[in-house]
Amino acid sequence: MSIVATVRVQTADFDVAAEIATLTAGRTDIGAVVAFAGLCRDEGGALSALELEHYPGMAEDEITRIAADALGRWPLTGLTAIHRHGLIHPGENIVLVVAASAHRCAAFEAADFMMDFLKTRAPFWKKEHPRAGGGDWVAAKAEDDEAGERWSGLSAR
Amino acid sequence: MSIVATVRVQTADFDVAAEIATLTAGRTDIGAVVAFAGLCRDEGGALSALELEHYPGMAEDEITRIAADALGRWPLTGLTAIHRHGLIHPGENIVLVVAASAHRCAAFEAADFMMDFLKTRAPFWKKEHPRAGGGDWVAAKAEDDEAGERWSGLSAR
Amino acid sequence: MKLVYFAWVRERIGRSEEERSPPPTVKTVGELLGWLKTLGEEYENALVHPASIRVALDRQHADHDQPLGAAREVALFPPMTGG
Amino acid sequence: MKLVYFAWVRERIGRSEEERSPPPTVKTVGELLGWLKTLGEEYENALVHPASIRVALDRQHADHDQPLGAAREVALFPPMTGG
Repeated sequence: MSIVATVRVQTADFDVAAEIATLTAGRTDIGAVVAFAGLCRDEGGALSALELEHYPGMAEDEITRIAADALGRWPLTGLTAIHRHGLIHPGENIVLVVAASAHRCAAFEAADFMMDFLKTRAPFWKKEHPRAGGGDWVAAKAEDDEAGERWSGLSAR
Repeated sequence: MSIVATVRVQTADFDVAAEIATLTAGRTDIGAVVAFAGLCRDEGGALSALELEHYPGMAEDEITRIAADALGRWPLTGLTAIHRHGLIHPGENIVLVVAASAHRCAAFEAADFMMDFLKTRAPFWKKEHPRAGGGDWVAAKAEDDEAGERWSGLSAR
Repeated sequence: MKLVYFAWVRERIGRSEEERSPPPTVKTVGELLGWLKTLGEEYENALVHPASIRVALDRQHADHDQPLGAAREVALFPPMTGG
Repeated sequence: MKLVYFAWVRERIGRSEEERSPPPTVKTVGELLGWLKTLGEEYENALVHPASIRVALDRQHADHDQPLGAAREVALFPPMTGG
């Protein structure tokens, strides 16, 4: 059974429940669903919005490659990744990953893996719009690269 | 700010979207929400239902203790755990954990931790009702106990 | 004390709860299991492998070497399989 | 070849895309960055730390020592900060 991941890059918000329902509807072989939603924080009130720039075309392609990698590493029954772009305000959704599997570990690890690689390989860039005015590009974090590296050479539990 | 976990033991199904919304509504300090749902599998068509017996009173108390432990280990902004009991059919929900935090690792690890301890310490017992008739109590798995042990002495990342 | 049983412990003993007054020599969880095992065939069947029986005192997990103390509700059950 | 720029690389160069024909001596990603840096102040500003510039050839990540080959679209951007 070959599973194809659902990948979307969009300005619109997503519906976590609908995405979970799409992966599980009518199935009786799923034991675990892990949904990860990444949200925009206001950094203690300092941030008025995030602007997410992306590389159209490559963003979808790269997320699809990351998802194919996850599908090869873990026995998933379904995998969905949605990344928003454009202006996003505090409290709003940025990114969603839903992983479904017969087993809990596979679902947890695949969702965690997807997020590590969405952060370090998907072509998106965040610009902060502070409430005080101005705007700065968010610097990439060395800890995110390290998180990505923890999967190299690792096979699924 | 002292966070109190939401714990429910019930026969009714739960609504993942509503539980996520309850943890995130009106907040701008949440960067990550991890929702784990455990579902009943039909084991390749062999299973007609699971019967979940629980220890009323202790089930709620023990899950509350596990949740308090998680809240002490990770900087969470909210934590919800719901465990169903009674007769559950393949494809239906059994258990839900939702963990919200400013940071991704905390949300992932807390949800994973909650599930490990719900399996090994919360007083629930599964009886399988095979399609072929009869019924057998599910045996506890040594691997679940080992999964619980991986958190001993571990502090949050 | 009130004894409560769950899952196959409940099924083998044939009841879900009962009142019992163990003799004063029964001081720990392990000693209680040993004494219950002498109460008849159904108890012997349920407690044939005492190490696999989990016990809660007043709704908190307890080790077999733990004193019963003033526990009012003692629960016996197999290893948990929730989640 | 079509060059496309994102985030602060785009802002510093002052455009989001352009057509360029590098000389035949420019064979790798790294050599392309070195050549672009000579095209004016805005390019020098954008590429002042070439090691921090990520490159994609036809929408796939490429290392700096990778040959440009027949790539039609070459993208330059800072390290990604999505997720």
